Amino acid sequence: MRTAFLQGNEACAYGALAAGCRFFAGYPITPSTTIAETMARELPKVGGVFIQMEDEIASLAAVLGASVGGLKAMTATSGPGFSLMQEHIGYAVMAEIPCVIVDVQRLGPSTGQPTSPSQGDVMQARWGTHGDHPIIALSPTSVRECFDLTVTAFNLSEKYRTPVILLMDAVVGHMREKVSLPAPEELEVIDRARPNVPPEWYFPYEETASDVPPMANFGDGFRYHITGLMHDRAGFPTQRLDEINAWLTRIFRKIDAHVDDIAITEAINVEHARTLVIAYGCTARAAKEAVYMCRRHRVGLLILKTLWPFPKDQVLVAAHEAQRVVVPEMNMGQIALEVERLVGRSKVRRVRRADGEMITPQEIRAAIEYKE
Amino acid sequence: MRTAFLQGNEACAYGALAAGCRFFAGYPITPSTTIAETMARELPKVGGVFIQMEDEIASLAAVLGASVGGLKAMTATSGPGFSLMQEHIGYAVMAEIPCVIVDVQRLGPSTGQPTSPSQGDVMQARWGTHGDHPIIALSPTSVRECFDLTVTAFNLSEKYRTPVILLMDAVVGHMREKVSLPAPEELEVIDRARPNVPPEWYFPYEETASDVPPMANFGDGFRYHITGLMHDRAGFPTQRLDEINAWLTRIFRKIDAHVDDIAITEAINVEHARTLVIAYGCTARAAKEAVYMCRRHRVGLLILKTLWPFPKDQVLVAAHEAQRVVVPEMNMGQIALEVERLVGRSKVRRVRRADGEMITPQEIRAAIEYKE
Amino acid sequence: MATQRQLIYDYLRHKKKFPNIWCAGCGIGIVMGAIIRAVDDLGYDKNQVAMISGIGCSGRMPVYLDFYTMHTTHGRALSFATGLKLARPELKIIVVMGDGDALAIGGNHFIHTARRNIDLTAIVINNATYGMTGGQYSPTTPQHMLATTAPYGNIEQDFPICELAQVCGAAFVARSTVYHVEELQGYIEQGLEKKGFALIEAVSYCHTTYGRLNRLGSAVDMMRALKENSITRQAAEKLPPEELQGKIVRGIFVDREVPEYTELYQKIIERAQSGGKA
Amino acid sequence: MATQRQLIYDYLRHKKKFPNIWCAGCGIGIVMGAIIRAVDDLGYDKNQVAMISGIGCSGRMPVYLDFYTMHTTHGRALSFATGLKLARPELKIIVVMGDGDALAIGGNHFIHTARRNIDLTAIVINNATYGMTGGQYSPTTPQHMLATTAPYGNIEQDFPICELAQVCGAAFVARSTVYHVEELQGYIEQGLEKKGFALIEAVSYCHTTYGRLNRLGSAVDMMRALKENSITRQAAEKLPPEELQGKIVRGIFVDREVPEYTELYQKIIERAQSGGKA
Amino acid sequence: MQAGEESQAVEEAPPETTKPRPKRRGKVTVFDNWCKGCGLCVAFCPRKVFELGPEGHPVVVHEERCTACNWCVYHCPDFAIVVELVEDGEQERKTGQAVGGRVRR
Amino acid sequence: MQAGEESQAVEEAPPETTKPRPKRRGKVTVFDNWCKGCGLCVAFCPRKVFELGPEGHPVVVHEERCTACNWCVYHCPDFAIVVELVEDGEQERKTGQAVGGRVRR
Amino acid sequence: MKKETTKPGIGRYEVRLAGKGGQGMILAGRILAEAVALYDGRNAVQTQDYGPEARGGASKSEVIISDGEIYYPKVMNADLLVCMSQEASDRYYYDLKRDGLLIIDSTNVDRSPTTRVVAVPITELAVKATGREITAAMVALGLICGLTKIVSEEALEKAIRSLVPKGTEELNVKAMHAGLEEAKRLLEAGLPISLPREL
Amino acid sequence: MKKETTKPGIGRYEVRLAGKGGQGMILAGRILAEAVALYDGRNAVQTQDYGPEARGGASKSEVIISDGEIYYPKVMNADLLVCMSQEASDRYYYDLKRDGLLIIDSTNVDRSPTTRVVAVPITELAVKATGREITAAMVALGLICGLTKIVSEEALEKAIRSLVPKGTEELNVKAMHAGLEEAKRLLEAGLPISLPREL
Ligand SMILES: Cc1ncc(C[n+]2csc(CCOP(=O)(O)OP(=O)(O)O)c2C)c(N)n1
Ligand SMILES: Cc1ncc(C[n+]2csc(CCOP(=O)(O)OP(=O)(O)O)c2C)c(N)n1
Ligand code: SF4
Ligand code: SF4
Ligand code: SF4
Ligand code: SF4
Ligand code: SF4
Ligand code: SF4
Ligand SMILES: [Mg+2]
Ligand SMILES: [Mg+2]
Repeated sequence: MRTAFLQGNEACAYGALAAGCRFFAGYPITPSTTIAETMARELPKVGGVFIQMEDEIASLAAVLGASVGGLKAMTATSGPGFSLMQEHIGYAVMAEIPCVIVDVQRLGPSTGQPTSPSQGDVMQARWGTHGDHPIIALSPTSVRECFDLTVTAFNLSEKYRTPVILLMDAVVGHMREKVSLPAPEELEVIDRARPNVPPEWYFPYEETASDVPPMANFGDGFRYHITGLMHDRAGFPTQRLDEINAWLTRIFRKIDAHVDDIAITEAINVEHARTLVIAYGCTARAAKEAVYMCRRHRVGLLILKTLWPFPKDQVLVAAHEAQRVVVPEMNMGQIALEVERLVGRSKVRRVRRADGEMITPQEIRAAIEYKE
Repeated sequence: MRTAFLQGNEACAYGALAAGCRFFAGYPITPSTTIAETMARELPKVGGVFIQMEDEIASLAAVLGASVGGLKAMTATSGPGFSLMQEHIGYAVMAEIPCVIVDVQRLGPSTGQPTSPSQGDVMQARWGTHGDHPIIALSPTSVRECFDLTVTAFNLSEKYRTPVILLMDAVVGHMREKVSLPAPEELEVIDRARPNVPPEWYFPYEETASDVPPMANFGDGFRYHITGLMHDRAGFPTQRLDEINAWLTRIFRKIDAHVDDIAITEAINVEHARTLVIAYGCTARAAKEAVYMCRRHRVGLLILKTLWPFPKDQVLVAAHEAQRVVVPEMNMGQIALEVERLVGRSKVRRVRRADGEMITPQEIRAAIEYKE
Repeated sequence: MATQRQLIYDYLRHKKKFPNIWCAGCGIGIVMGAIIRAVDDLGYDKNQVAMISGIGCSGRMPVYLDFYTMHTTHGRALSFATGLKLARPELKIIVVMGDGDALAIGGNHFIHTARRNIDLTAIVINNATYGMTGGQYSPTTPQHMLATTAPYGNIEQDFPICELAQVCGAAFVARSTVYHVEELQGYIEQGLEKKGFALIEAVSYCHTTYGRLNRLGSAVDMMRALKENSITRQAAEKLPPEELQGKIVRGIFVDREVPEYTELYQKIIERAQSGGKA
Repeated sequence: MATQRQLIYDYLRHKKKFPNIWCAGCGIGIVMGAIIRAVDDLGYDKNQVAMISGIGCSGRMPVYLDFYTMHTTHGRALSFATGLKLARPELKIIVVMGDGDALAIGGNHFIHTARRNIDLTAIVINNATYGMTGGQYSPTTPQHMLATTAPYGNIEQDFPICELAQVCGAAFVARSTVYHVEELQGYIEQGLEKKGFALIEAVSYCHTTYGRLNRLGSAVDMMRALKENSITRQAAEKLPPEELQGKIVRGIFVDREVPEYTELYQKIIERAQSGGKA
Repeated sequence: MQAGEESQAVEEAPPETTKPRPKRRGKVTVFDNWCKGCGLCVAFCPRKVFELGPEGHPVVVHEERCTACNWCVYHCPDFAIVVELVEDGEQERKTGQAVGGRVRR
Repeated sequence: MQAGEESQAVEEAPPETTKPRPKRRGKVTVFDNWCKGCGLCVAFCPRKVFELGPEGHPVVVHEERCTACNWCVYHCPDFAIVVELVEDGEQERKTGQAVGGRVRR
Repeated sequence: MKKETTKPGIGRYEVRLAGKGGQGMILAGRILAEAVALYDGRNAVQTQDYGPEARGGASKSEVIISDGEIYYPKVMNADLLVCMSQEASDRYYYDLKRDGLLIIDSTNVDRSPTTRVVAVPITELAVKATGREITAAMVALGLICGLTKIVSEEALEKAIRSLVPKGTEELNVKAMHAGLEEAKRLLEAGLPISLPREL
Repeated sequence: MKKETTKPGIGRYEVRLAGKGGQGMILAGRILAEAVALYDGRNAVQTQDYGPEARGGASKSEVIISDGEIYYPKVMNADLLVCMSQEASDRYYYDLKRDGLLIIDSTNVDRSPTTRVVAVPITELAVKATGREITAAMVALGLICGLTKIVSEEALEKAIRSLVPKGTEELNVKAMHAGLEEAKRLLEAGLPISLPREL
């Protein structure tokens, strides 16, 4: 346990290091840059590598190359860079390469307002790359969670051989808080499963009980093929429908069947709540303040730490008795869409704001107490 | 009227020319390339310009530059290129620059199966770029519609000063059909509104009755500023919340308040339908076949030609009496999410396929006739 | 030549946008002055001039100038400009970019635009860093120097911007510094008058980030360094390579006639319209 | 040297993947042969060799070779390779790219990778077109030639690949053709042995698209043209520029010692771990 | 460039000029509201016309020395200095014009 | 490159060799299942060992002329030709080895 | 732009032409469809499937012919299946209607999946007629025309002339006639062939 | 990882330091927060707002101090507002609590929005104490410390020493002391100042 007064971005970098991250490639962009700067300073100390690439496309490519070489690897960016990374997010999904992509959200679209916070990239994290694919995205609410969820992001990424997106926001990323960081031995760190068969028997995309085939690193004697094309279990391109379908269903199943493991939420007073607030990221802090303000009412709060896969069951349980579900977001309503789909449009009240200011507890309280 | 036997991609190119498109910048990618090739051959004949850029990012940038210069402009690509274009789609929204972006969808994610069709980019078209933004996306079901909807895409783009996405698929794009193309005088062609004030009085991002401010072209004597930053009505960067909010609400309102004008659907037997099929793109053709197969039942079909903004009212009306809504898609369920949100999850039956083969009428019929 | 007062009145969006956002002493403003004097000297009508920039400190220039101005995305200014030029061949288009903008994220557009030799005047304001984001190393940061992302010193070779533009096929290539602003202005004028792709590198070190991190002193000190560490091409040719280390070589690197893109395309249009081979 | 039979057995994924997907007579297979002979000649262990490619006809090569193989996205092979090299400096990494892959969409990574001088052996198979997508013009299509997207003839200058790599800072640069396959193999060997970024351009015109459109004859005719239209650097230096028009100049353009990236980074690690300045 | 070479020499000029009234003379105005006080003009004016004032802006203390060389005008990043040529016989506007880096056509 | 220069000359060699039995001799095998019939070997074999067969594949018609020069082996894009050096006295494996473009260290 | 249509797809005739990349099946499909649509005045839709990116192994072209509107553009149950390769024959046979017509190129297909088949050495006929294997696709078109009458001779010839590479028109038409003659021969021999019903 | 928490935010004290970019308000906020959190053992959260990309006009830093958990990290109603520029004063005054404390730098702010204000020539004091304008932020911190006691002198000094650029420690501490003394002077003069309630 080490107590420090840290920025969310720094905590994210330290979380990565604690999770075993040994490679960072990135391109500067406000408000994510301090993550890169911290990694540039700290990585060589632990024998890791930092490289600033020529753009965000190359950054994620280098991250994927390093991951294939066996290093836990990460990049960090913000909206415009995140848009540029979309093609390679799809590649990582297709080739099942673990990596962590941090998006410190700022106000968009386009260049927008680079120093203003936002939660505008939530749906992009889910749908930004072309073609059908599952994705994991986490969103921290505090500096400590920037650390914790970065560790979790690496763990999930290694466990499920998949890219994991850490959706921070400029508030959480630039905020400073006192945190106590866990000692290495207190942390659960997961490493990718490695093949335990001789190279001749190894199939990098095999069906396994866990739906996640072990991954051999380049350089370890397993000479296999990786491609962004639809491939068979050996990794070679295929056009056979049975092979394409097997891959596609496995890739979704490995996430969908483990939502319980992946979906992290924090529930406050949700039992018998007649009004449920669902929030995430920095907005969850406003929501917490608001919920405590309205303690006379039966108001519950569900904080989503995992945004994708969407914590469906937790939302359904928490909203069970709720007559109203309030969804505050620093965007025009993104997670609200998913909530509406699950609990019915008529119950949902959105509190939205996309001008770069945080939603205030008062605004959420007004929505909680609003009489239609 | 000119009768010809055309490919969908060719019809799209001819539609663009008929709509007044005089600039095309693109980068080859299967299955969109014949659009570029047709434009390369035909544009100079009408005094227009074709240029092959170094990548898709530059392609859309050049398109936006040309549009600012006053030419109607277009690019065409497929999944991987569409992912790369995302940043500039946001720029076009932000700077309100008309343009048409064709995505001939192929099987993804990543390189996927380049010659196989898919409808996997529907949600990406809506959410692919970072930050909150509205978007228009159309999807043709036939070669003739490739022509018509390209004209419509240009019209909407000019009318609303916004990028319009034409979501084709490899079936429709490569299919050949006999079509009768309308003569130029039969076509409605809309050009952007130009300022009718002297340059000193011109505000390129002013609030107007239509929510769409007139657009001056560079070179016409209106020396104004364009930026991807949040800007005031003169186009200059601003950090003032009132100005940011005014822009944001106008940009959404200009689309949302005109959904009636933008949302194009085709309804077949939807009155009193107890089962409603909702389909789009090439899958709509299978759905039509299926619906005619099941004529004994009260089965209706709503074909969505506009995917975004989602034709909410049309769907609600058509689904009014329906006990089941069948949504066949060549993806893992994308438009189905929106349908579920509107009509309730329990009513919706998805027919999904994402292996590069078309959904057959028989598969849709089975879903229509399925007894739970 | 118009007086400074007149230039300010004629070319700057002086009523609202000043003082500009740049740090005190930043050379970007000096380049801006050179540009308006060049345009004025050449007698261009403002309605004939567009300025396009990318993102970065230098990318903010268009806000201040009363041309058709467009502040695009990071790295892509040349591609936007290519589209605009093809749509409006009659416009004089000035593209202003930072070193990161032009050569890191925008490197590909840089080499391709030079290769196509399309009639644009590109000005790269080389401050040896990413100024806007606070001093990370850029493709022109000299080796061994510090940057926020190179806390142990930069290990990358830097791009020779002018040589790169030259090898790719640009028609005009020159380099000067903000200290030598009149020379710079002359190059800008030559670039504007050149039919084809003209690249002018304007060296203007960022004292706020690059300078501070590397303890290079104030804006005044760094301005003095530009004067003392630079040398003309002619003089450079006479020096042995060792003595050239760390020197900024100023001068015209290329000035040649290469068929220009929009003119070549015009011929295609003529051919197509007269029923030529498709 | 191993016999051909042995080479096939040792290096090709011969059991399942052959015959390959390339058109009859396509030179990509010839380059592949040169690569495996080079690796064999140098006595590398297969467990020490990775091959990374982009997308295109040439990008399909890794499927056939029994190394660590990775078929990445269009244009980005060098960036993936950079990450892998930094993670595994002990690997010999061969990057195979088409001309479009390396220089159109991938142009930025090309120049930056050369600039960083990271130890990779990059082979650009220059077929003067986008083969995989059916014959559009590429940044190496010679001016005036036809392409499906240049139905009136290409008006762009082509990139001098080797000069570009050289100006950016590559340690080894050479060009040959598939006709001169033994020469090519020699360059590949030299590139593999060079510590630093090595770029080998292998000219191998695509007869299926570029050849057909421009009526250049069969694969045999185009192979003959490689022989007849190429010339060594030494010979080229003696010719007047006019006579060099349209000639392929073969030879080594650069072979120099430049500090290599992973080695420089290793020094940073040592410095950081010994508490050096951060 | 010729002009550029010229200006390369300016800093070395004597701080205290012996000739109190140069042939070409300038009237120097500093706009404090645009000036950011970078000090470039103060440091580089070959005639040491400026001094840094208490508010951080340059103050014109020796206008009589000014030769209207325009160094400060061309190098002020903030367009905060205007130097007008004082008509003092024949060397008026024309001389002023010669300073621009005209393109040779 | 030396070897490359060598092969530049091969096509000009006489189609019908006068010496029926070259010193270095090769046993030539074509794998029809990999061969795509491009005709490169047929056109460029300096000794005209091949003819195009009815199935579109090269047929070895003059094996006796083969000098094991390996042109066909190195240039067949489909790895469909193997030429084995026939041991015919002393000029055996060693000669075959000399053909590779060895790097000079 | 909303409209109500109720006209169902009638008289639908489904053709699949399958072979390997380079055998010209895609062009053949296009010619057949264009002949029917532009010169015979019916409706036709043509679609195609081929390998990764530019070319590759299997390749097929499908043509749906009808007097009415055509909705589903792909073969559901083929009325006519032409297989120019063993692989195509093995793979696609199962899509054939019970009373559908199967034509195989016996030059390339050794094992026919059924005995209800018209086996013609199409490639061989092509080489005989024109000396060029690549014209086999035109022989196949001639055969189809002669056997099924879904396209008229005149329309087919026009379409061939307009779509084959300039300079090769005569060669290709010659190949088509070779196919037509073979069809005549077969019909005279009294083969049991199921013909389009409603056309 | 689910957990239930019910502990509400108590004893919340909200500080906003506002000025122009370059006045050091962001560093000041960080110092204040770190002093409170690391050396005084309370909780503190610090956030900041500044202009486009790297620098620019307005700049502000907010510090929330509490003995309990801090949820909302921004100022809702400021207990303490320090304004170093006219613009900041004009803009942020409305966020001040009715009984909140407003400190303005009278060197830079001419028009105060209210008379219930502590007007101190902060920049002038800084120049006097250290000769450097940039140390005004430290004077402000000293003032805050002396007037409100939300941070202890020792903690503040430690934090200053650990966060200012190496070599400038003494200078900055000197400036802080100038602020402290000014505070003492003001308190002795008996100013009506609302102090933190629960701290
Ligand atoms: C796609 C994208 N990536 C990163 C950024 C963040 N960014 C803004 S300016 C800049 C670099 C500026 O450096 P340079 O181009 O040299 O301009 P300077 O500020 O030095 O003038 C960066 C990386 C961005 N805006 N967009
Ligand atoms: C982002 C993206 N854009 C476009 C494509 C389509 N594409 C595939 S290969 C190729 C070009 C191939 O040309 P080259 O790199 O020269 O390789 P060749 O096929 O000629 O060997 C293109 C444009 C793609 N796969 N991804
Ligand atoms: S940060 Fe550097 S480049 Fe940017 S304005 Fe300041 S001095 Fe100029
Ligand atoms: S298309 Fe060209 S490059 Fe591609 S395999 Fe065929 S011949 Fe080779
Ligand atoms: S150069 Fe300009 S900004 Fe700098 S001190 Fe002088 S007048 Fe002020
Ligand atoms: S013009 Fe400016 S720089 Fe020149 S002498 Fe006068 S004040 Fe000094
Ligand atoms: S070179 Fe190879 S593929 Fe070509 S014909 Fe000869 S054996 Fe066949
Ligand atoms: S090795 Fe091949 S090319 Fe050489 S002579 Fe023998 S058959 Fe001919
Ligand atoms: Mg810079
Ligand atoms: Mg190529």
